[in-house]
Amino acid sequence: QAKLKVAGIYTVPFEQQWAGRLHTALKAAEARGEIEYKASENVSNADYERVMREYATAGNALIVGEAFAVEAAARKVAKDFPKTAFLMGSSGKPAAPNFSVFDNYIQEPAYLSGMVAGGMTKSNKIGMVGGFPIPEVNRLMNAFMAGAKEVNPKVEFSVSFINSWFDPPKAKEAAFAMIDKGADVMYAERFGVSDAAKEKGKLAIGNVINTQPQYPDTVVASAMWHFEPSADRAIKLIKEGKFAAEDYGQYSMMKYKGSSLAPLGTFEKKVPADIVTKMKAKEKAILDGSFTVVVDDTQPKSTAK
Amino acid sequence: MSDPVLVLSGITKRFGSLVANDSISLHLGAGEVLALLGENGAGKSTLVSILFGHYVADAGHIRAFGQSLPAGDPKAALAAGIGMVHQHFTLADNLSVLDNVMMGSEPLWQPFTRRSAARQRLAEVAQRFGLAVDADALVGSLSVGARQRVEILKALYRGARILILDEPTAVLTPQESEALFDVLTQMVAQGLSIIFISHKLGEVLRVSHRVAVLRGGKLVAQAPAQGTTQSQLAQWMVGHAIEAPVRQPSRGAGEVVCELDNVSTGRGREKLHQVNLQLRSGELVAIAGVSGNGQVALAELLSGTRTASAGRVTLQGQPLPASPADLVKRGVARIPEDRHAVGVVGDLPLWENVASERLRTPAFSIWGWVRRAAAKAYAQRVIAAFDVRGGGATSAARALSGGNMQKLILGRALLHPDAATTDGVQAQTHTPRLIVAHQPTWGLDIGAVRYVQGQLLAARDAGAAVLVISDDLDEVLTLGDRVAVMHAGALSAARPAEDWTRETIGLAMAGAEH
Amino acid sequence: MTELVDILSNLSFWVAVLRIATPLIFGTLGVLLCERAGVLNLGIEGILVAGAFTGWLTVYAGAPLWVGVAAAAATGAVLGSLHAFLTVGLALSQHVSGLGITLLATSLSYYGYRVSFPKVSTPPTITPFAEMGWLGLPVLAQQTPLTLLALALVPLLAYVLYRTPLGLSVRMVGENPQAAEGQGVSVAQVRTGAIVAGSALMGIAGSFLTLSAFNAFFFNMVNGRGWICVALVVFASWRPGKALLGALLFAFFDAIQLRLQQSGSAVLPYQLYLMLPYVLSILALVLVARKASYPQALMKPYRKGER
Amino acid sequence: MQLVKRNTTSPAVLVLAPISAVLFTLLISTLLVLWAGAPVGQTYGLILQGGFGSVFALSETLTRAVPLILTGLAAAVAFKARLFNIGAEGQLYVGALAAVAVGGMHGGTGFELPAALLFVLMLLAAALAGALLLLGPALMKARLGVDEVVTTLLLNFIVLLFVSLMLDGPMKDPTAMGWPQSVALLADLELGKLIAQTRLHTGLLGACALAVLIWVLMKYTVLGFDIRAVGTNPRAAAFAGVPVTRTVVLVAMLSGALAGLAGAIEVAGRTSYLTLDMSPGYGYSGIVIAMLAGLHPLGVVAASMFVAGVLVGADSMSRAVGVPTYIADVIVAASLISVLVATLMTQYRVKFK
Ligand SMILES: Nc1ncnc2c1ncn2[C@@H]1O[C@H](COP(=O)(O)OP(=O)(O)OP(=O)(O)O)[C@@H](O)[C@H]1O
Ligand SMILES: Nc1ncnc2c1ncn2[C@@H]1O[C@H](COP(=O)(O)OP(=O)(O)OP(=O)(O)O)[C@@H](O)[C@H]1O
Ligand SMILES: [Mg+2]
Ligand SMILES: [Mg+2]
Repeated sequence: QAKLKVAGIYTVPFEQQWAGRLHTALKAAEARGEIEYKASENVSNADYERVMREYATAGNALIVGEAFAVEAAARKVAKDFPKTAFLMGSSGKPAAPNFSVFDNYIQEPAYLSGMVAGGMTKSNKIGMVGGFPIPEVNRLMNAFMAGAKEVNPKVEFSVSFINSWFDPPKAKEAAFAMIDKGADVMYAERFGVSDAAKEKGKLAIGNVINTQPQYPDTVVASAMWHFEPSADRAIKLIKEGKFAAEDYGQYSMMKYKGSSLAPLGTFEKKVPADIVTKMKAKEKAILDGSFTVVVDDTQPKSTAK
Repeated sequence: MSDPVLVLSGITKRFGSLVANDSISLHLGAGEVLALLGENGAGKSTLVSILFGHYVADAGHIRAFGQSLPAGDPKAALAAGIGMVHQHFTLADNLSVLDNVMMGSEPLWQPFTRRSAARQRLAEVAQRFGLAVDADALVGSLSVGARQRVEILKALYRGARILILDEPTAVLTPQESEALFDVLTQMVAQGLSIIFISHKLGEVLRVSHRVAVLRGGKLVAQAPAQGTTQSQLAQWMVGHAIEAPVRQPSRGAGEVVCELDNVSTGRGREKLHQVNLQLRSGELVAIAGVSGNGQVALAELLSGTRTASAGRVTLQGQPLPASPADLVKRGVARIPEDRHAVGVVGDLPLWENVASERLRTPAFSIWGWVRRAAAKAYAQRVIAAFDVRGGGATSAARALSGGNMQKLILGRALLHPDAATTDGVQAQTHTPRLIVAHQPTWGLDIGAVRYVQGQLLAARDAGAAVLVISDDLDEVLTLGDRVAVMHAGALSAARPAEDWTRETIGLAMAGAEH
Repeated sequence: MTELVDILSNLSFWVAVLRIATPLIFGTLGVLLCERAGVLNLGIEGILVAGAFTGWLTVYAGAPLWVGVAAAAATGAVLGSLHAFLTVGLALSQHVSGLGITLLATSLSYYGYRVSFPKVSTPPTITPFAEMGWLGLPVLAQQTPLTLLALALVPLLAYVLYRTPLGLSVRMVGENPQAAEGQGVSVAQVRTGAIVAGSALMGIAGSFLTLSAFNAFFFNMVNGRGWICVALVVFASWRPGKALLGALLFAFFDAIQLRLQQSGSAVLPYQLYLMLPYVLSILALVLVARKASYPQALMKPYRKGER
Repeated sequence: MQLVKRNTTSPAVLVLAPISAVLFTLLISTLLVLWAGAPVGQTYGLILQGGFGSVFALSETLTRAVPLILTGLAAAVAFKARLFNIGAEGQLYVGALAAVAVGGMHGGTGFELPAALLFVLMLLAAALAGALLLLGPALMKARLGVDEVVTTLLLNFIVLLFVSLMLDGPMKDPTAMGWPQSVALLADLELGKLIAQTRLHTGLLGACALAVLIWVLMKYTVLGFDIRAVGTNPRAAAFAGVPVTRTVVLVAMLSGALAGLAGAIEVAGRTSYLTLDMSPGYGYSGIVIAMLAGLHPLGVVAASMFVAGVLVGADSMSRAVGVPTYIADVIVAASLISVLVATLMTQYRVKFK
């Protein structure tokens, strides 16, 4: 039968890790020949609704994107195109019949990566550089901090935001500033942070994507997000004609392989054994549901003196 | 006479429909001073601009020292030994005199400037022609006369053999003009040739060997200066004879209209120091003085663009209003010194410029809404009554020649919107009470000068109190019922014109007590 | 207070200041050169992007780093000559031409990047300039050669402007084009030259971001740095020395806020810290650049044979 | 190369100029599409189609034009008085902020106003906010001689951070799940739609009305004269009795107010709440549009629709043809420059020597 037409609409360029995950997942599906995939990147707030309508009118069966800053508009469009399935990143609720929501609920691996970080820091100072303090960022930072604190109560955090998704030089400067003040493990929410760590011979924790291949001697662990489960589910349901408005949040969690802690790889040996065991145990606990990482979307604050 | 150093043949230049220069052929002999005369807008500046390469002629060609001169290329003109002093200064105020002078004299890609050498050379040239300037002073800080000298030095520094001066004396004081003429004489003595544009026929006949007269872009007459009379020149320029206005003695001064009582204001070269002055209706007071001795301050004070820091200024008993608009309402007519920069807004049409002074009165606006019809009608009347040529009510003011611009300003000041008659200032009831005219005739051609002066006298006779501030001695003596002299911000007593002689005024202008 | 003290006493803070300042120095000198010749160049923001892109792309394609810098400069020069053609040749509004070029250069770079790199997971990188450890000097040793170049350009530009016939002509066409024309200097040529050269500097400023400060090209990575340079030139009242000062000052504020923001005692919302450099710049402007003496002909188009 | 003013413009030129501008733009787009290795085929058709070809396209173009008209007017009036306001972007945001503060914040605060009144208050607040934001630079220029290009430019950064601050703090929408966006306007404060099922809202009428208003103001009122006079020759204006400083301040207020209204109308007409990425540089585009229109208020309307149309059209073309969307901005820039050159060529001819 005719291939399923899917469109992606991203408010940021594909390089932005967040959009990047959606893009790769759908590209994969396309590669498997399941769908025909088109995408627009860097779509400004003012244009978002138009692009949605254009894709919907163009007969796409599934539209994937981020409704965050355009909630109202996006939902309005969904209403106007009941035949089209919408799977939108959103902190809001799904809206019947065709508006499903998802979000990067990867606090679990973030927590685990926090444990690793807590175990790796010598100075007990961890630096965190973020773009904007939005829930999608805050929740990961908070989980990370909680994880670190669990294995190392003495650890202190310094947090700063650069008010831009794309200013690696600036993110790098912020990271340098933290390293100057003694941080020896950096939480790399933005591009540029790992580079600063690398140049100063410090460590870094990857986020959303696994950056160890780029920084083999710097990135200890990465909390990864896999959009595949969500995307594949949506595609499958549509093909079966069963797509309905639901919250895909859980499909970003470890239980559904929506997220994971990247293999320690080059740091397999370097991470203290006790930390690794603690971490593995916690991983199990999360998977069997005996431990849940709380989702805390409040803006993280520095604790360092 | 020796063969000409400069030959212009058949020069024609059009600006749109207007023919600014109409196949003009002219030559300049070695060591000759050629005076170029003509009404405002006759085409003098255009002609010399073409000669120097600022404009490209539509037809005709130029030979300098036997070589034909490429069109539209000042560089070539300079190389050919032609130097030009423009009508409106072309100097950079923020740069030093030396910078202004040496700019462009060295190869662009030379890795360093030879400053000391340049300073020396400048000193030599200055010394040779007796043009004293401070090489390191910022041009912006110089007096008009000094700037004029810098302009001339610029040309001489580049080794000009032919010097073009476009209205050099328009902005100079008598003393400065005299100094300039001495310089010219020296230059001629040293074999330079000079083209000299001026509206002041007296000086023209004194300094030039030969005169050439343009009218409406055509060369209408050439003659040796020897044996040519001013009236003859005027006749050529305008096409008909012009009689100098003869000032009937004032029909007796009336009541005091405006009084300055120990007024001081401003600072530096432009200050007033405890000035006392009474202006009576039906009387014209002329103030002489070397420009830069406080005239600007005085004019601005009485024009509402400056306030006194001490003393009292009264208009008909009450204190003088602070804003220009109020002054105009109270019947003060003002004619500013710099018509281009202050008199009109060049980009706006004539009618808006004419109405601007009274735009805030019921005559031309209600509830902030401009009564365009009324304003345009008024503009038409001013244009007709004051014979403004070169633009209709809706054309941009900048397109007017200086003379016509001045007539426009005069008209807007003198012709009250409510005046029944369209004939100048005759309507007694609506004549201004006070007229403040600062340099009302500089840069104007003889016809315009006579016209403006005539209007001022007519206004006096109609009962206005008139104040004319001028550094043109002839003007002061022609117009003033009473004359006062300004020096270093202080004003001498205003005494009847008969009590003054050129000498006594000159002394007073130089600061001598009396 | 003590916090401020140990921030300032930390050598690496000053390293950061100089690093942050470098692109601003290049850019500000570039704007300064254009404006000295009487032409506003709001194209800078876009020229930075284009320089960052082409510089990086060249190196990515295998060329040596310095060739990348040259490529960035060339890109700037090309865009500069477009600006010159529009503002000098055709005497169009300098504002609109500048903003137009910013839009053009930015979008063209993005388009080019995406066309050349359609498949993206993590952006491709290059090996950027290394620090000059060999250079014994304290703060300078942790900088890259581009910083050295920027610092060297300051006295060089000052020399050219104030000690060469070329510089004098540049200043003159910026003050009074009629006068320059009257002394046989072609206003069009000098202005064009100044704009092209100035824009080349802007191109280099952009390349610093991708060849030194970072090792990859990103969308929106220039992030307003160009506009800052336009401001700094006024602050510097069109003097190269002061331009350096201004750039360092701004960088100083930026480095400070980065450090204040992250400390535990940071009570204020982070936005206030980010505001710091801009607010202080305006303050500095009010104190320093009141009644700054402009190039008299700045923003005034000049058409030969017209008045 | 030298420009020579035309005495008369032949109709041929008047026709050829715009045509060549269009051709140039199309050439650029062709090259870009080829570069991306996509079929050039219907590129042009698609641009036209996407910008003006359907009710939807037209509605989108006009929707895009609304804020541009207002920021364009803001730039036009300011530039007329030689007040170079580069800060419309910031003024737009504070305007939007103020609108939300009035139209959305009074939730808990007991007092209830009739929607109509509240609507007016909302617009007033927005206009005032924009006006006050530009007042600073204007006064600094008038009193201290501080260059306004710079101050307005820097204020854009400050304002954006300030908005971000507000959206993280006092004005954050509690129901937005922590996403930094403001509370929404009351539903009945939102502008009605001109065409159902589209985004086109009544703000368009408001913007056009304002354009006419500004045109009248400039042409028929004393203030209009003051603005034009101060813009071309402040000294002469002062001599003729124009209150120069007051005029500059008034112009600043007017310009800022227009930009502020742009923000309010975007919120009330399109987004209904404020986010940090609400404006894709409307403020800066406004300057370009004003210039494109030769600072003529009515021209601003046309220019805005032109620019918006090209953008929307090129944007949708990029999707249809399958080339990166950044092409849209390239085409806008190209068209912009070529149109400017073309207009110039109707008044001048180039002479090479
Ligand atoms: N740049 C220009 N553009 C259009 N017309 C011009 C220009 N320059 C001069 N003209 C026209 O050419 C005519 C001659 O101008 P020109 O400057 O030569 O007069 P002029 O003899 O120098 O007057 P004045 O004695 O007042 O200096 C004017 O009437 C004017 O209309
Ligand atoms: N932009 C312009 N457009 C049309 N004509 C112009 C323009 N500029 C100057 N002119 C013409 O050039 C002629 C001379 O101009 P100029 O400024 O020399 O006047 P002017 O009589 O010399 O005034 P003044 O001697 O007081 O400076 C005027 O007749 C004027 O009409
Ligand atoms: Mg002349
Ligand atoms: Mg004259």
